[in-house]
Amino acid sequence: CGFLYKLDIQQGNLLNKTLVESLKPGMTKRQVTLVMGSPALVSPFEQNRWDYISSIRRGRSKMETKDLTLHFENDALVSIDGDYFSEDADQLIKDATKYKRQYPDEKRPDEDKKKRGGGGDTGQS
Amino acid sequence: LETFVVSDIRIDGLQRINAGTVFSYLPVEKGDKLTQERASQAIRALYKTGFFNDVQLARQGNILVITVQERPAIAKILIKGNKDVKEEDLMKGLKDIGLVEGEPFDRLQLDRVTQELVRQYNNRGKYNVTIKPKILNLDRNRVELNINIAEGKAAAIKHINIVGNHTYDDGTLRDEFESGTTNWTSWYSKNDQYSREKLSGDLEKLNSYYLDRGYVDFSTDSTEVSMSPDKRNMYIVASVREGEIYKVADISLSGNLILKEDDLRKLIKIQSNEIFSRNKLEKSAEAMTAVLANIGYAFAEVTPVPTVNREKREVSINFVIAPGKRVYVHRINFKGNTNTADEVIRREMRQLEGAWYSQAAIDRSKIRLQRLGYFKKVDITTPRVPGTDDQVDLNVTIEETSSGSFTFGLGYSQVQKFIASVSVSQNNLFGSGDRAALTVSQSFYEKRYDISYFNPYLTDDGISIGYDISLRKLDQSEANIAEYLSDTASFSTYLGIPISESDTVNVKLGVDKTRINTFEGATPDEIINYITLVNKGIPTPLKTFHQWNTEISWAHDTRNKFFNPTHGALLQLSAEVTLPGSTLSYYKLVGKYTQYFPITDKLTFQGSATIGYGDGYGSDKHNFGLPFYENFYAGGVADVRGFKDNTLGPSASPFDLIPQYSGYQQPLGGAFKTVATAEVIFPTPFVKDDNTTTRLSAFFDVGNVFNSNIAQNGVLRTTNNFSFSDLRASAGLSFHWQAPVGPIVINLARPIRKKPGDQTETLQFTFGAQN
Amino acid sequence: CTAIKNAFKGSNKENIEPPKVLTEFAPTVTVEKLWTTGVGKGARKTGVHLTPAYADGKLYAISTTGVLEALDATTGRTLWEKKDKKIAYAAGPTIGEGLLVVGTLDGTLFALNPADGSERWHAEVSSELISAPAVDGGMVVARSYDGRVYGFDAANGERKWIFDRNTVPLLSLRGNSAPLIREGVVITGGDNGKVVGLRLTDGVEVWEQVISTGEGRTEIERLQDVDGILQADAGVVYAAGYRGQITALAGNNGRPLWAHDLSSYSGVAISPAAVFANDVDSNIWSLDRNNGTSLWKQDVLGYRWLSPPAVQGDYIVVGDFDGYVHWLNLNDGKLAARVRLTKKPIDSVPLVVGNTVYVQASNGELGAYRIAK
Amino acid sequence: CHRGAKKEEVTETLPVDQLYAEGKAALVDGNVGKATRYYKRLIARFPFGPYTEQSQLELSYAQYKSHDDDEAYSTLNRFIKTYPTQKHVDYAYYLRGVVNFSRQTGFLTRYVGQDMTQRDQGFVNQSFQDFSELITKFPDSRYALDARQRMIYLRDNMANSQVNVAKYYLRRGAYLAAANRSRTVIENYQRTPQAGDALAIMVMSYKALGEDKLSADAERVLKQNYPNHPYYKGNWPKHPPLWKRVIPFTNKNSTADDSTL
Repeated sequence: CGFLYKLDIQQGNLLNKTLVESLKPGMTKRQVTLVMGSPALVSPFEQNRWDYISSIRRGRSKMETKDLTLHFENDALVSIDGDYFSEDADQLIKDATKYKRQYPDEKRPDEDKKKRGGGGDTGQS
Repeated sequence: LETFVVSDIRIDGLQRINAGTVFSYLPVEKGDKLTQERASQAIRALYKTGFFNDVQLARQGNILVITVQERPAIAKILIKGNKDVKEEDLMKGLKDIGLVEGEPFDRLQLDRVTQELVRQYNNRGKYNVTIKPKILNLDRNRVELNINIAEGKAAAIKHINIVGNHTYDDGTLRDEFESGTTNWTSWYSKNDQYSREKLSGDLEKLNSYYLDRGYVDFSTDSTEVSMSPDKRNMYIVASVREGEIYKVADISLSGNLILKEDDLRKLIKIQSNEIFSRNKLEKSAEAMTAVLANIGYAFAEVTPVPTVNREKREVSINFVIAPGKRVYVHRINFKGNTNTADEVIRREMRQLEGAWYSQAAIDRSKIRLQRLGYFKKVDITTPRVPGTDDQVDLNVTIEETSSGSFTFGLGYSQVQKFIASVSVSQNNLFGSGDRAALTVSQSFYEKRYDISYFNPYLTDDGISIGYDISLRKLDQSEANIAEYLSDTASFSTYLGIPISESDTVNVKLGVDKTRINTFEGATPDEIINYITLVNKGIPTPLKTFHQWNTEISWAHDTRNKFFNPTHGALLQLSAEVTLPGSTLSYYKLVGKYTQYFPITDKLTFQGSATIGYGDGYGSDKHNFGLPFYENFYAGGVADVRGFKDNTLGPSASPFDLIPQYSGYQQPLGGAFKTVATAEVIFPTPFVKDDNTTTRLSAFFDVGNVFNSNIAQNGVLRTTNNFSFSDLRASAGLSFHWQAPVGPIVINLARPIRKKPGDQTETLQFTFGAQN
Repeated sequence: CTAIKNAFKGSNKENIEPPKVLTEFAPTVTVEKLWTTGVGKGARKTGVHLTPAYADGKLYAISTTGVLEALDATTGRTLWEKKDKKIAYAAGPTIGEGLLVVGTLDGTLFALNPADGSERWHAEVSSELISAPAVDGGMVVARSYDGRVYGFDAANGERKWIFDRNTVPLLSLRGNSAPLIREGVVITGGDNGKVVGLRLTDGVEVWEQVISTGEGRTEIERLQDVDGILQADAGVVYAAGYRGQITALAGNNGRPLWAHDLSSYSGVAISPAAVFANDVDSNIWSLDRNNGTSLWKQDVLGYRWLSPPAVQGDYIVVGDFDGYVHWLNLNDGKLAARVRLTKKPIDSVPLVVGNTVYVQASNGELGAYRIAK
Repeated sequence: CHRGAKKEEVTETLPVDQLYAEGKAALVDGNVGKATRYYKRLIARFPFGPYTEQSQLELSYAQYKSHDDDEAYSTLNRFIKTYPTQKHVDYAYYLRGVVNFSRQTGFLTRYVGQDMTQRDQGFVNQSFQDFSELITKFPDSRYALDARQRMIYLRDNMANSQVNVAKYYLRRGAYLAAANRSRTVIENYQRTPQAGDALAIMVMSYKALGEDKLSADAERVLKQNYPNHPYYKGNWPKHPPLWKRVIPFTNKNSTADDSTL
């Protein structure tokens, strides 16, 4: 029915335009990870193909998927093809406020003066 | 011991430990060449086992002879004289150091224990403590350990003095301090017990008190802690330098902003040429970090960097924003769910695996898990995934409460007097997340049989479905309502459809049959006439009403906690209307709005208003206004407190012909109800559970029930129309306790605005029964 | 006639030695009570020791409840008084250079006109002032609670110098040693177990001598304050420290002449031939002034938390926790007389003028007694 | 002295052999509380000798029987450290595994058939490691065979819990999460039936993400290893239809019941 609330299903990487443009063939896997972060999908059957895939289905609208595929040959980047969602600040804010009206003075329950470190008790690796 | 080839190994002095064990730890075997270096290795290995006080290596021909002296085993540990530190904690402390009955005893450990105990007592302000351990040697190489403790009394803080504070006097500065001088509450609050942590915490508060009011140069030069020679009184002196008040010059943002600058600037809580306040800086930085964490930058850090201009007494601030990498959630693991299924928890999570990290979604998930009502504690930690710098796991640790309740036996409620009831209810049936309840209850005036079932997740998107079958035989008069018997049987089923994160719409379809029988001379004429009117003028003591009804209700719930929330609101609107084919056609509208907001971090304000309105509709063949058995009532434990249940509002005309009934009033209820309450909730004294199970509040209630529609000589008339002067009011204290046996509510109420003839009650309570 | 009250009924719960019970004895000297009066409410709970000051027939006394009084020494009648609840007098008073100098708990040093108490000047210091300032050679020297020693010009209160290398450990005993001025050198004890000599004119350190070496694992075992009364006579300084030694030092270069192992928190008194001090267990010791050998030890007042002793003629005067004033014979320490001033502890040193002694208790009760010849 | 201790505590005076016999008898007829007390006093009073070793072992069994799992676990660890070469030490390793193994099959699983793969897996991993230590140290111990059986059951348990989550995410449309969960199953539990499910889920997830090539690779592997996987019969993984879920009391909330093979 028309007005049923559907949870946003978001998966995979959200990339930043300048970072993607700084990718150059010949980079090693280590360098790519430094620039782009870890790939969302690496198939167990193809180690040399990294997919920076991202899918988003907001509420009742259809799911869109974009995939930036990187191919390596003996640890050197060979080809980059496909498309990606680039980070759009306003959209991010809109998605987040769905869950949380910002109560200014309410401290997040498990947050105290601990180092941010993802809020986890095990510190930075 | 020059090197030689070991032909055989012999071990002397063994008692408890058998040779096999020693061989298994010994790094030397038969046939090895024993060098000096290997020998010392062997000795070290044997000492490491912790079994031996002494290990000697000797050579007889080519035989290696190891003489060992076993450490005595501890036969018994006795501790006397400990009051502050409980026995189990002491035993556990000893266990951690290795002093356990049956284990080998090491003298060195004993000194460490005594030292540790003295340090523990000093930390509690007991400086006159003396600890005397005694070791008794028993036979068979065993020892008995006696630890005698003389604790002495804790030193009390007698004098705290802050020197150099000209603008704010000692009193204001010290009221947030945890340490304080002895006063009448000290026996409980222990505020006069000195501890270094408490003091450093207090000095930090002093520091931020000044920094929050513009004193950028404020500094605590020195703090002296001293004690009287008899070690029973403590004196604390702190000397401070206030410095000047500074204003904020310009505010700039730098680093990788991610969001637009003016979005971030909206979060800054301090403006130029306002008085400098570190607290506002921190709050602004926290707000920005929170927004960045909400959109995936879990390790974002925002640091306000002040540059002080001493001449102009100004500080310009640059917020350096370091968002770090965008972070993704790798795995979501649940711990502690021995009864609840994984999916029941996972479906509440708003954060998905493989998605980017959203602190907002995580906080929302936590509230949803708490709202399920069958978890005592929900903790979420987000440790990094080793080997990556942009992935975290989400570990959700829950503590399950006994989600079911099996109450059998006696409940007592003001309304229903003694209730013998058997009720089995499970709000997490076998961990599947479904709610099921069976109630068979027999009370002074009511027989009730209900079965209800609710599945919150009929579909994965959270459409819920519920069923309710109940049979109720009710003698209304015992419930202080007019004198008649009602016998209802009803069945209803409803669907809950979430339309947003905090809004749900419920559609209910129900059928029920209500049989009313009245007693001439006891049931008020208004009711008897009404029934005769409905029965087309033929008076009858017995009347059955059939109806089909549907109800649409909308719930908007943004409360931040399940029990005792401090934020958010709960709005419930419902409209019930009977469908054609029912004996009477009427509709009932009910609206309830409750708003919570914190006054201080200890006090919460809760204001709520309820409005109910019902009336007949359609052709007058079925339209007899709102039937009396569907009337609203007011007054009672959970309504306008301080008045007997259901007694507010219009009542039947008294029977002057039957003397003993003369003063007796029979409330009829009404078709229009308005109730409003204002409550301030404060922490329950002497209870250390920070309001997770108890709730104490001061309340002010106002409300009443109006336009009761009655039949007089064949014609329908509504009496007691709404008027402000008829509103009743009361004030008092209310105590809620989620006891293991069930919710207990105790009200102490004093009616403020009442009219003669109102039946009031100062003490009202219910326990063990949902009233 | 003196009722004996054992105040420490619960002392074993306190895990402290119970005070010795006073026994009857025939007094060997008659003590005449001249007068008693109350000065404000004394030190209340601030742990400060208040002793009056005497100058040409007048006594000056203070109380931390904001009272400064001048009394006639012979009759105890109040001549004039200053009352202000907000000023917590705690240090002094000291008479000298025509000034009546007194310090307060919020770090203000007042120089007043002894005749009527009107203010000449006042100065600020960085922490509490709880030990009597010293006035001599045109200078007023005050010691603040954070260990600093200040030198002010007596004429106008202008600050001349500060000595601030007097470190204060994390935990110390309540109380500071009052500075002495002898031959242009300021002598004062620190909470760090040292006695230090400073030049009066510019506060430069002349000498420094360690009296007690506080070693130990816990803060309690490391307490080493030199808080008690110092004495200086004929170029020799006598000082005592907690968990330390009673030491005689040469006034000019601080070289130790002799030292005797005795832990005391209340300080020393001297007579022409001997040095007197009471140890932490309230036993009274008498040592020979030349070589520090002990002459006698009197433990009849054991664990009664005695005040610092004072020498009055041939007798030692000392107060105890129960408000009793005891006189002991100088040569053999025998009890000579006993009088009860009040029920509250007497913890500050009695003031001896001629053959009269003025004793101030912690609740502000002030009594004058004379030994009949 | 106060009257309470008039009857001298019998465990203080009994000689060692009688103390052991009484304790053993209590254990045999199920009085684990008495057995635990007797064994503890024996160990404290006679810290060495043949009886002590035996009673340490039986003490841990008594504690296990009285569901005092943490206590039993630490007693066993202490036994293994003190008597590493004792002839029954393999039993100690075995009992250590059983303590955690039985911890997770609580009361509800037996009577209500709660699917434990849906519950907290903390003790499952610990029990698995304890059993594997037994098998590596004492391959031919008489408990090795039973330990291996239990390990297989535990492995199956662990794999199932991963597959359940993968199925849930597949159903909700979080295809990347489903694919990643299946990947853990394929990498850690190769030859288990669940690996088949994981492969099938991976095929479906990749296809839903529009990764036809990857999906085809996965299908090829699935075809080779699990030719008759229900995936090929269509409508997999089966999820109770709406009309069935409407009936109250039927929802077990575990997708395990339609597990394959």
